[in-house]
Amino acid sequence: MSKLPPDILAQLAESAQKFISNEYSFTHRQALASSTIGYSEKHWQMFADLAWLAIPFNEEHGGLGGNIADISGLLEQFGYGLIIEPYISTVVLAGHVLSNANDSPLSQELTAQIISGNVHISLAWQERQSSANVMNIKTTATETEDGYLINGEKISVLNGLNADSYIISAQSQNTKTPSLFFVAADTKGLSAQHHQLYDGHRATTLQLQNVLIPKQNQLVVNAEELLKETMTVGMYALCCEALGSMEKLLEMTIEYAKIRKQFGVPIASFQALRHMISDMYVTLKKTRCLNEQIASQWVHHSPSPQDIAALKVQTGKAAHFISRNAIQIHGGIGMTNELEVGHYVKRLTTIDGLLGNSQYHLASLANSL
Amino acid sequence: MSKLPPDILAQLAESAQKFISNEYSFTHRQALASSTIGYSEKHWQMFADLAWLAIPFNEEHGGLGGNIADISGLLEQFGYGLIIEPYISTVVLAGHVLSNANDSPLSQELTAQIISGNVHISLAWQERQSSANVMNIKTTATETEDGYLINGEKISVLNGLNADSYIISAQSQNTKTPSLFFVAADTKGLSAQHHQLYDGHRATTLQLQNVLIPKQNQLVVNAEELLKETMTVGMYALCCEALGSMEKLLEMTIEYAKIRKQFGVPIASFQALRHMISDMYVTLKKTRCLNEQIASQWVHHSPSPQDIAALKVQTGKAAHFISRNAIQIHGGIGMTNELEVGHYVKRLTTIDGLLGNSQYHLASLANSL
Amino acid sequence: MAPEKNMDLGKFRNEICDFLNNHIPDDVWEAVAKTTSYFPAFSAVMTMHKLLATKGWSVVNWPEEYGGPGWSDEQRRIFFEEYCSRGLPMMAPQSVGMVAPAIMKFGTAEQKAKYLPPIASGADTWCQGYSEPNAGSDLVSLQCRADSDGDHYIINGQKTWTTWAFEVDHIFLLVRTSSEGRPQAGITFLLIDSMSLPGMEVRPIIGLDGMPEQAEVFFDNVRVPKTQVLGTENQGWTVAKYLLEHERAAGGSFQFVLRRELDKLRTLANVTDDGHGSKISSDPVFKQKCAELEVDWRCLAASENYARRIGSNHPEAAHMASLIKLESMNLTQHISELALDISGTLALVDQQLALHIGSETPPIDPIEVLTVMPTYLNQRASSIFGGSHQIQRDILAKLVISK
Amino acid sequence: MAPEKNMDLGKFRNEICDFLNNHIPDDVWEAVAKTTSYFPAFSAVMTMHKLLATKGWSVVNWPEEYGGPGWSDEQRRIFFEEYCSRGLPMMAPQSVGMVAPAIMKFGTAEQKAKYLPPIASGADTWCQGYSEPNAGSDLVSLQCRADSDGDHYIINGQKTWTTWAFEVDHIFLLVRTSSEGRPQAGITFLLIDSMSLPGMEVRPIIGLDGMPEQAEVFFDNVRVPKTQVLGTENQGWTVAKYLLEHERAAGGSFQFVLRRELDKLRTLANVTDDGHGSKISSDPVFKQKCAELEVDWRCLAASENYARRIGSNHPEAAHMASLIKLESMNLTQHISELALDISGTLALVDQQLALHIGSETPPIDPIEVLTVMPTYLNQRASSIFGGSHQIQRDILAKLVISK
Repeated sequence: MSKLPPDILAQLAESAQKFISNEYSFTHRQALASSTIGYSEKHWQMFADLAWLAIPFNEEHGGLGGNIADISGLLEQFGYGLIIEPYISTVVLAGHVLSNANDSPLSQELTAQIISGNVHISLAWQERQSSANVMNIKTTATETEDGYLINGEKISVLNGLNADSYIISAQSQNTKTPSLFFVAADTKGLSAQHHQLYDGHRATTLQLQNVLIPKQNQLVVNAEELLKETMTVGMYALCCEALGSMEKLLEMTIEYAKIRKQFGVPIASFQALRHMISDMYVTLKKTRCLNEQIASQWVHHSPSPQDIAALKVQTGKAAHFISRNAIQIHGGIGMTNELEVGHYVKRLTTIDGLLGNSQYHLASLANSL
Repeated sequence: MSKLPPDILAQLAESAQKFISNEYSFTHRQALASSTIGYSEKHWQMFADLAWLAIPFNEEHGGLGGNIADISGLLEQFGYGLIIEPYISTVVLAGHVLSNANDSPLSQELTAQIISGNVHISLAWQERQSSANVMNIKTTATETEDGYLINGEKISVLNGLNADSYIISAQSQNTKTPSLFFVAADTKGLSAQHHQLYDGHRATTLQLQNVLIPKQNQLVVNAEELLKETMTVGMYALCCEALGSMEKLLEMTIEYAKIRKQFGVPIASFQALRHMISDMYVTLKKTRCLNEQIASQWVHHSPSPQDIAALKVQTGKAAHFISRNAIQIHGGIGMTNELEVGHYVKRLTTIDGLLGNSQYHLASLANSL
Repeated sequence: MAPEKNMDLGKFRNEICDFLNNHIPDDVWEAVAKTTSYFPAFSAVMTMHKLLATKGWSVVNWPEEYGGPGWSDEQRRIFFEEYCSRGLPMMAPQSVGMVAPAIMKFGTAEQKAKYLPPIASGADTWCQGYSEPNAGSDLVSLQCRADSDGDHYIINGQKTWTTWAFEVDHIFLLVRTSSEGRPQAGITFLLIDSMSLPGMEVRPIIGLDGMPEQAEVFFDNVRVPKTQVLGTENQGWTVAKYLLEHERAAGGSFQFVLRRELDKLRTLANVTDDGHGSKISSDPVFKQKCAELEVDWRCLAASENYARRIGSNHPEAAHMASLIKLESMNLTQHISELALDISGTLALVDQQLALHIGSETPPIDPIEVLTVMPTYLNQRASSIFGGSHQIQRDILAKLVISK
Repeated sequence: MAPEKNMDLGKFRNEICDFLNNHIPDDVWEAVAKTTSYFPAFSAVMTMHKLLATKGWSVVNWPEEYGGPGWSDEQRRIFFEEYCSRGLPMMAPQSVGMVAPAIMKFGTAEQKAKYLPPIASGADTWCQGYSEPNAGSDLVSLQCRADSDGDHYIINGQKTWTTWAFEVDHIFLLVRTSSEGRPQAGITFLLIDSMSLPGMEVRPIIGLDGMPEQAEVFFDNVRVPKTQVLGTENQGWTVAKYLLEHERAAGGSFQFVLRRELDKLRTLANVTDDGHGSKISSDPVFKQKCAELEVDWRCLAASENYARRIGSNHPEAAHMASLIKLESMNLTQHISELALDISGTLALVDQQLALHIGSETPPIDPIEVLTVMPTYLNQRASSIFGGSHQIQRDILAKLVISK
């Protein structure tokens, strides 16, 4: 359940809606996606000014003191508007780690920088062999006299292109448990290969070869709990964004079916398509109900691993189902890169793929029953 | 591929069609199903007179010298007409064992008796723990001076009610491999509990407590190959019968959809139902193509375990799909015991369940890939 | 479960549990174990109805003035959760959830006084005479006629799919009293006090599982006083529509029933062999399918909770009613399909005798298999009755596309 | 595989294999590895066309009089099996399988002499101008007009979904030459010798995977001599219908293409981690899904074999054409979906540069992931083009219900 008062939440929702309808035409979004940095710094500063970047941080650190449920509305709007700014990467994932790291000057400083919109930080947790298992870490951190020496590879680091620094998970050679380390992007031994994803977002492969960092850059020791919790928060954020994208996709599909004619009548009059639309609606609505139920219980207790796995499974299944049917009903035109439809589909397909897809979490759910 | 000449096959098919249209009204079938013995002895004698019982046996033993592909047309007619006589049990399963048993006076005598329609023999292979794994046998056969002493339990013995004798699989305590034994129904120590299945057919649970049989009653030693081949032949026979039942179910459904009106028009005019019917047709047709392809290759080589598993999987899936849609399109009336529809559904549901259902064989296929 | 919001609710739950754990007769538990249908054994339903009536719990959704217990939403939720998750038989919906609310809304003072108390106590039982052989999902084309004859109607025609018609003692009926105007304009809602008036005949319909549950009811010049109209002559469609909406809003407990079905599925898997030395419950493919059903169940539960929260006057109430019908019935069917898939050949045996309450025929071992096939067969109706899946999709499409 | 019926077929197969194993240029094999669509890279298609033409194998379905190799059915089956199972690019269907058979059937002697030899050699390439923005699956409502002007037509209008229009040098076109009578009565079939006549414009359409494959073709007062009509003016629908039927009968090799896709799926699973120390290929759930696809594949192969056996004049030929379209495209899509499901996040990376033939950008390791997402995206069209799944079901329902 939300921690913020209703009037603040209403204000946030209103500002998000306004931003999307005033500042975020599809053409503009596409231009941003293919720009060098892949998003708009102006927008990001606006996010800071509107306090969107401050929502989930503690008030004592300059945040609004909200929780994850307080950003669900914003993220749903982001999904609806196909926003490309790297909010989940910097604010949700890195932000959640910093909020729960040791209360050092470093983490306080980084939190303040995020809230002000001055930095991007990316969490680098995934590895080639790890699939979505956040505890499957081969990257090592060895304590030396000068600090920690980190070696390994990280893949699919979201917004790595723009990250001023990374938070990197590594097996501490002392404790034999994972720790989290702060590594500035320009640290020696760190090399990055940046990619664009099919949905326009950016992701990076990082190589760490004898990367030496000072001891105070160890943000969290025994990070298992926090890493898992951060995955939970990130998965929930993705699921909220997906809700908005699915809503928009359904709306566009219904509108198109009412306008497009075949055999002299609108295709919305064909029972087969009507039933497809009805199934899309049912799929979206039940996914939304599940999402809201989990959010409403959050104040009492974080979602259990089963709860969040079930939500990610359902959201991924729904994303594919609604995407595929949206294209089918649009016909050929839905297959073109020119129309919005396909880009919503690509974002939803990516959302399923991030932080463990339906199949991955269904398997973990199956093993937990 | 068939071994019998085309004119004989045509004659068999014609006689089967004639039998079904002249002798096998649904009402009559239902009366037989609920009669004491569950089939018609008169029909069975007719089967003998028409040489149906002789098809798959060698000419030297009084058979027609056909193979399994030669009974496929007959079995499809049996499925179409919802024939309840225990052909698969006596002729296909027990018959196949006898055709391949050691060439003793006993097995020759039994073959002659089957062909003449004088006896029913049931193959008792399945056990409580075995699912459809024909090699999972706990029943034991211990050699003594007087013969073999058999102990164990057999379940789901088809037509056990009418069986004059059983062919029982048991682990030979000498060879540690399964053997097959002939046990007359009135042998001491053998007790039977007879059941009716939901489709009207009969099946029996057998208890064998120190059942002593003479040594010449051992029909097959090292029966692994033969048991598996018998399963293959039995599965194929069930799949052929299912084709006929699905064909009839589709026909009845189309007829009903053309006659039944809702909202003032035949329900066959609703696109949603038209598409369901189209999907039913596709499902049946591709199942038939798969069936025929396997049959056409049989002359070169028996179907591989993968071939026959794939056919049983597809047939079972198709049987459920067509059954469920047939009921859905019939609506409430399809749920009543009065109409034929439900009885075809029950037979098809049973066919999936016998000799390993879709799920069982899909798992074995998955493990063999 | 979340901890109860306050101590009173915790106490309330304890009181319910204590009663349900300790005061239910054995034959009801036997009926629970042998239930293979949406409708459990009628005898067990009425045993429970009368038992709950002694506690004032038989009509928990009713307003207090008519005998309801005056519970809060939360109390009702707790009651249904505890009641349904034990598989106990729900009160007959035709009596408690259908005809009664219609009488509360449209009945005269006399009708209310005459009919409501015996429904609450379980003395009177009702069935619903809506469907006809040629009017299933399109009720407005119904043809059963009630012709005026002084202060009586003379009824001629046939009703079908009348659940429990051979068990109950009352029937409520939609009949055609006029053929003028739009088809729904000439329909009248009648209350009939007996199932054996001269000219009435009830013929049970045997289902695929071999059991009677539905019936046909025939009317051959059956005379009924005009005072038996509920509401106004020719305005029966208004009553029927109200009732349909009320029925929808009264839902919301499939989640508890289906939770139990999912758990039963796993119990079944624990006793079922895979043929290679293990139980099906350890098969990864089975576990994956269970996980899929588990996700579906969570969606259904969340959808029901949402529908209850928004109530029946919300613009989305009709959407949610169709959604819940589709999803709950899909899940019901899928559970029954998976149960059949994992059961061995012993599930093919027709054990009707063993299924009767109080039967002396013991079920075949393992007992978990007893209900698998009849449940599977019976559940084929779940996508047909109460508006088929096709009808529900038509309704939703209309709501969603033209909004 | 069954042993060849006689030695000659065995020899024939050896000859085919020898050529395909040893004489295909590297850039074609690169194109094979990078194929993400039903349509492989055009350059590779034409390289293979010209190469096969040197052996006389480019138009194996053609009659000998027009340059076909005179093979038996069995030889053709062997050729396609060996060719398709290696993933080699099929000849452009628009040229070899569509316009050519239409010219053989309806063309004048001059048209045959002018057009068929360069199609066989690979010198001429064609695209198909059928669909329009408002005439997709219902071609009869097309609006692109050809107005008479002496011995010329003047064409105005637009075609869309014209595969490879920006690669080829000829287009065949359905145009409206009359608006009288039934809509299909006024359609004419035109052959156009260039893609750059004055007034013609071709605009590639970029697909979801970022690649151009289809195009829009615009006609603004484009003049074409009336001698370019194939068949008779206003009788274009007859040509189109013949062509559609011929196209259907020419099918029958999805099984080999999809066999390869299934095998690739398992190779992908061998290099994909499950996150818990094993490869996906050992996951029982994945194996079960593969087994399901395997069963579907066997059904498709058997269906194709049956359709080939009965030929195009059999009463079931039309049924089989729709069935094979539905089933092959379903299987194609399902394979691409499962591939995406088992791929990790590296499949999300847009590797368009690496996908170009001759590209110097190396694919991300593991290379098996390179084609997963673009294939998945591209395959969304499989249930749309060539008559959508809904259209195929409509066709089948008509055939099956009214028989």
